[in-house]
Amino acid sequence: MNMKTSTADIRGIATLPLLLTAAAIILLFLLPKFVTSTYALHIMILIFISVIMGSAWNILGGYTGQYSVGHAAYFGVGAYTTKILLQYRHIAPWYGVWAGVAAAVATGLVIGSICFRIRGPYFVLASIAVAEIFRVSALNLPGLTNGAEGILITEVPPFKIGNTVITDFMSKVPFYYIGLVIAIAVILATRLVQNSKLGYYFQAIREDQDAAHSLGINLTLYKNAALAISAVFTSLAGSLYGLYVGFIDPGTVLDLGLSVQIVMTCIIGGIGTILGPMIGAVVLVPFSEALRSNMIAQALIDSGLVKEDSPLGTFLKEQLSHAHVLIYGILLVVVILFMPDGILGFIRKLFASKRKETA
Amino acid sequence: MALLEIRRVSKFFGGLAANSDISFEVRQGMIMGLIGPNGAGKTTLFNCITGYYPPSRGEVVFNDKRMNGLHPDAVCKLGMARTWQKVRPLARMSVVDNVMVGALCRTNSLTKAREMAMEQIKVVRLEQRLDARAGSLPIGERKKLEVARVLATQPKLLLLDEVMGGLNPAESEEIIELILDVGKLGITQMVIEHNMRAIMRVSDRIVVLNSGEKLAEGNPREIVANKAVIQAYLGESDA
Amino acid sequence: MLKIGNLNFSYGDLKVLWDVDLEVQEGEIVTVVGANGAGKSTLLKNISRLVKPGSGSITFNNVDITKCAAHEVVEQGVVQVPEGRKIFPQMTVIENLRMGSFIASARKKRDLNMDRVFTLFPRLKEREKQLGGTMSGGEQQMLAIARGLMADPKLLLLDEPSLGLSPLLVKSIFEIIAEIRKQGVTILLVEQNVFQSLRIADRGYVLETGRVVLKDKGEALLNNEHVKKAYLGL
Amino acid sequence: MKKLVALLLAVMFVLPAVALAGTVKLGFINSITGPEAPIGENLTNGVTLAIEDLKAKGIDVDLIKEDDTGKPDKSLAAFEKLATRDNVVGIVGPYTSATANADAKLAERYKVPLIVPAASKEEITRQGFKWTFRVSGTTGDYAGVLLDLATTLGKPKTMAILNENTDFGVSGAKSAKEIAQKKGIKVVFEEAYSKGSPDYRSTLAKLKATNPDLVFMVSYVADAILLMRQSREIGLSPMAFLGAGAGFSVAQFAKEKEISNGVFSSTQWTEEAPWAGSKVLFKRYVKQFGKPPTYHAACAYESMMIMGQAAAAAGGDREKTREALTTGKWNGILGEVRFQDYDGYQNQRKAVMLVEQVQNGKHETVWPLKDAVKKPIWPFPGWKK
Amino acid sequence: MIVFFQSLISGILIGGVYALIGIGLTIIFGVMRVINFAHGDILMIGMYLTYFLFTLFHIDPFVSIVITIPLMFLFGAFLQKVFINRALNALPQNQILLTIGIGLVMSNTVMLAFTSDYKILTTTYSSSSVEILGISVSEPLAVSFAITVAITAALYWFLYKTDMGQAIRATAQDREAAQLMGINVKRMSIIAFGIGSALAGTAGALISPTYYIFPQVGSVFTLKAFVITVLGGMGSIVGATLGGVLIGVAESVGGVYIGSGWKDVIVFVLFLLVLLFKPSGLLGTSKD
Repeated sequence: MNMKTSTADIRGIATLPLLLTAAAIILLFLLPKFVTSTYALHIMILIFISVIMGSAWNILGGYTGQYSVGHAAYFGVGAYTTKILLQYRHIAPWYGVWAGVAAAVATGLVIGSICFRIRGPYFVLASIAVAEIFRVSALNLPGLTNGAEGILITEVPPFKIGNTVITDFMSKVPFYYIGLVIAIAVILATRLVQNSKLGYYFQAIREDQDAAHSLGINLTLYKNAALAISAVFTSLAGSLYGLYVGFIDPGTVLDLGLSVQIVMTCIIGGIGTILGPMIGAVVLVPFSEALRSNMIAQALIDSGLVKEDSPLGTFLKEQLSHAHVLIYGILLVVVILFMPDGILGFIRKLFASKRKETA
Repeated sequence: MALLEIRRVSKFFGGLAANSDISFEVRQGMIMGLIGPNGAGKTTLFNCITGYYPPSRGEVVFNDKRMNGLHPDAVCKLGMARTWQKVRPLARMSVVDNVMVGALCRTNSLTKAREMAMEQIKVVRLEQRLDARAGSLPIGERKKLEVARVLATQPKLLLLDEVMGGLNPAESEEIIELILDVGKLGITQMVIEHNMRAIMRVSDRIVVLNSGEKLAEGNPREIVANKAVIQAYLGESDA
Repeated sequence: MLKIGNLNFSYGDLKVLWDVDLEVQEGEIVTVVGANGAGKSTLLKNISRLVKPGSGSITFNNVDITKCAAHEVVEQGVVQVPEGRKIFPQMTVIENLRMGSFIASARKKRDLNMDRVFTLFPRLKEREKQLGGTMSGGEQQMLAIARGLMADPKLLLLDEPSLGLSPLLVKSIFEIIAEIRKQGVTILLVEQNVFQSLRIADRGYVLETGRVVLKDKGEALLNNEHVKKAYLGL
Repeated sequence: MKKLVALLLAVMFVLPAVALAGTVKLGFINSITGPEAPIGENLTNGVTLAIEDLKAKGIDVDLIKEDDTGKPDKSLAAFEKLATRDNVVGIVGPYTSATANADAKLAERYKVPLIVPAASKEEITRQGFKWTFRVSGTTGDYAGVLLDLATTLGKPKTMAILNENTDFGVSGAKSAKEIAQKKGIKVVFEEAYSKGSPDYRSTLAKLKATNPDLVFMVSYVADAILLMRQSREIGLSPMAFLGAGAGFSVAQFAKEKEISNGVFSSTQWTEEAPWAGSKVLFKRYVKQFGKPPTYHAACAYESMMIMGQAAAAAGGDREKTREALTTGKWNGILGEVRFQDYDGYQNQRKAVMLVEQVQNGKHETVWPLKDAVKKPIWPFPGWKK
Repeated sequence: MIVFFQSLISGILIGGVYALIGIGLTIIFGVMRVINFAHGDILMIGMYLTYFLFTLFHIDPFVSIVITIPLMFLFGAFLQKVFINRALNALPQNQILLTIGIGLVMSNTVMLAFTSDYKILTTTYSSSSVEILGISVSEPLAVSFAITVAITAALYWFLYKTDMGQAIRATAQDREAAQLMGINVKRMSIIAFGIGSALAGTAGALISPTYYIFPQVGSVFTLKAFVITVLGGMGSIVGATLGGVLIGVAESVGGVYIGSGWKDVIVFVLFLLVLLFKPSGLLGTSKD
């Protein structure tokens, strides 16, 4: 489906989507000027991180068909490298981030050489196993990672060019812009991939590995290429998270739950499309935040739909926040059973059937 | 000049010999037919030639280069491309994209690849279906798509595995024409086929396999007259 | 006995069967020939309900089997020996045969039928403890047919029983099929081996790209010019 | 539906919450769900009791509870929301060391007073922060009081340390090692185990082979019970079992008397703690929530009491609240609480630690001797067959 | 040396329970080709069931399996019929996420109902042991090992000697051929999922007296179950039995000589090695 759009794009870039995209980007760049709520910015930063992770995974999982459920490994390697260099070697994150990227790519190539020999469900299990090995190793190598205690940084050193301080990282705004820029970069990268030989080869591998092989596609090379691109951005997301949140430990940045969450962002949005991970992130991050802080219950009560002192109101107020993971689980089950192509696929189908009706 | 030489190739699975001690050569520019009853080891031989299996014994020499141990992608790059008995369209990609994947073997430019792809799509006459999803094509068009896709890799030697399987006589006729056209372009071909009439028409030379062994080799006339072949292939001598 | 009327079937966008009409009378051997991919196996899969039925009717002894589940079709007495044998590889010969008589009606006659298939295929008796997956192609084909017979079928559907077998074996398989018919089992045979299969058939159908293009007596089809050209390469 | 969505967006991004007149608005961050939730529940309950008592004192608290599921990023989001959207005067929480560490940074940035009730990792109050206060004792306090007891009652020469490899376990073990070495006790065995393994027998067998005088363990309750059960199985019988708070000081542990009798554990508060109101609070808690409280509940209770009073006195001003916390002195169920700067700590309460020993299936306060209810049993009497 | 044998023995005993978990998963995978990520959570349900039977009705955990087995069977059959069955033809990654979702729903429902408190089931024999040649053998573990052996034997008998059992194996080996034998494969799937769940539940019951119970306990076992199943060869029951014991021993012995924090790494490295060099598993025979 996406190939079809790309065919059109090469012949002549459609103007309307381009204008809309430009408008959206400009709006996002101006947003911090109008929105002063740091809480809103915080949510936006989390959304950016989620978009970066989802889009990065999408290149490997959505386009190349290699469903890694171990992407926390690259996230964690990025976060740890940057922070270890900052904390123990006093290397500014501006450089450390790239060391993180290099480390994540190197990790990816090692993992790839192991896991890409395996196909299908076994690949999924192998990717989980590798990520778990990373997590447990990080726990058990306190000399390197400070083990279970994790690494806490209190200040990110200011970013300077020459002697001019560009930003001192004291507010959310620099993180907002960094997140936005990386998110745009990963989306741009996805587009570039989609409209290049790489993209064709990735999709060929996804559709049929043997056929792809027979058409002169070096499977190992191209799968690793997809993984490398994916690892670069996942690692950047990890570094950004580490610097922004300030604290990392194996239980947060190398967790299996994180890997699942990355995949979920894509599946819920729509796999193998540029928009999918964005939709997934924009839906999931605020939704889970709203559930966590019990805003849904509060909103229901404030809107007058549910009376606060009614049994339902009390129940919602008391229980709904406890139940957020439960609701998350239910959402997952529902999406997979009833919208296997994600929200994007569901909307497309809806439009397609409407068009048929009117026609 | 021999473009492809099969030298005493054997392939074992467990204890079973799927190919044993097969030798023959395919000369530049010819169309070689490969026939034999089901299970005779034709597809296994294709797999050994194109790098899907390493031969257990013997050598495959293509263009004076020993091919043993090369992977399918390297084999394709060297100019030997195959189709699949059971077609393998890249289902969620369009027809033109499918063929472009083949063409990208020779170029890095999408524009160039698109041109090359269009050329081959014309050869197989699928111009009408450019943007259709490959997975939605009927069987006959899928087979053509597969031929176009391998042609786009610009092979010196094309290996066709039952491209007429499942086609009606009219469609088969189109494929026969296609094979002959491709032959005229100077591309050497090796064709596995069940359709006897077709194989007799297109082949310059035929190798017959039976139970993994080479039973006979010769031009179509010789093969039709060969007692052993009739016995093995048509079932009984009184056919 | 079996009546197929106006059967149409598609795999997704791909239409495989077009208005197929076909009939099998009790006691007959009916052969459906056609090239690889003509829709022969799909036809059998429709009868056995391995796929969701397309439009059209399939009745067996006046029971509409398009409404049955796959296992209920077997309970009606319609048993298929599938293409590629599909032996249970990790089960012994005996276990495979026992599975053949899984349905309640056949379970009662298990011992009787076991004797019957062992007389038909003495080779299986010799190998009764061997795992299905370790047997040769010919033995597997025998086992597949024997397993089908264990279900005590009224109508036996055979999908390409000669596939991948040596000429000698092919010959004996067809002899056995003829023998089975003599024992009172009606047979619907699907084959690429046009010559052998039409020779033992009472009637035959030629299927091309999902359509029935010819139907006639077996011998008559063998002598049909179109059949000769298209399938026998003569 | 549209109305609801619009409202939800409004709630999330735009509307700053309106403060009610006459009340003080406070935040509470806790692990309500997630793996730490069982202990988190104690904190929630403790805070609930504190709110009641504050009300009795005429201080109406508008409390906003936030769940951080034990994860630092979620905790930051919660802090962010409380500090910038809900505009609370002060925040109590979060529970775990990892989340507390993350939130302390934000407290500094947003200048919101934060009282950490129960996290014991030393670093939290060693970063030069002005806005983070800690009621809880540190890991060093836990180990220190136990080794004081051990060296007073006996002459142990060697010690084995077994801890879970979590933030809490590792920092506890680290402090224990430092203090042991200071006191001239040789650490002959150190191992961090992965939480949640059903079988520690082989590890314990290895520990037993080093024949230590003291066995020092840092674990939550489930593993604490498992470790003691399996110690009994393999017949590990040192001079004393020392448990650093947490799992070893929970009633559930004491109830398993076959395996818990004789085990020492350090704690910040007990029913018999020598401070006003301890017994009363204990009873009230049991009555209201149907189970006995841990010291976490008491720490959370006291933290909220302090925050509530300080904030009310400061009239809802954050800076003034901070000043009140820095200079103030409170007397509650944890005895006298002052936030002091010492030994590299800032705004840290010098915790008075207690040691309990399980005797007949009940935690009895045995140390310091002046506050002891029962006499400590020393050395470990061995396993009953 | 004592330390070595001690760890070997406890590894084997724990391994017996692991085997039970692995066999359950392998049967489910064999018949349905679905990787069940909710397996550990099913085990968790079994643990809670055992716990409440013990605390409310004072039924000994080892006796209560008589109740646990049929109840867990029904529960598994229900899960299969209502959820898994709808995704039988879905992409494997979607199936994985579906079962992850089901697992989340299960563990969080339990948490809402019973809080996330650790529940400890203390029997009179929870910490009893007998000493044999200087090695202590945990009594409850030994008993559960014996029960495991008995259940495994009974399962073998069922799968190899009864028509129903053979039909399940047949469905696992070739679903389509099984349909042609008149086997109702949908029913077999339900039964297989039921058996898998019953085995997981039983494993939960058997470790309850020596372990602890909380809503998230399942995740520990889900990952282990995969390793065991792949190690033995997906779908191979003998393999899963062997794999379980092997993992038990590897954890136990590796924990002593490499460090108990590294247990999981040892297990996962073993897992990757098998995937790489013998992808069909130690006892697997499938060609691909």
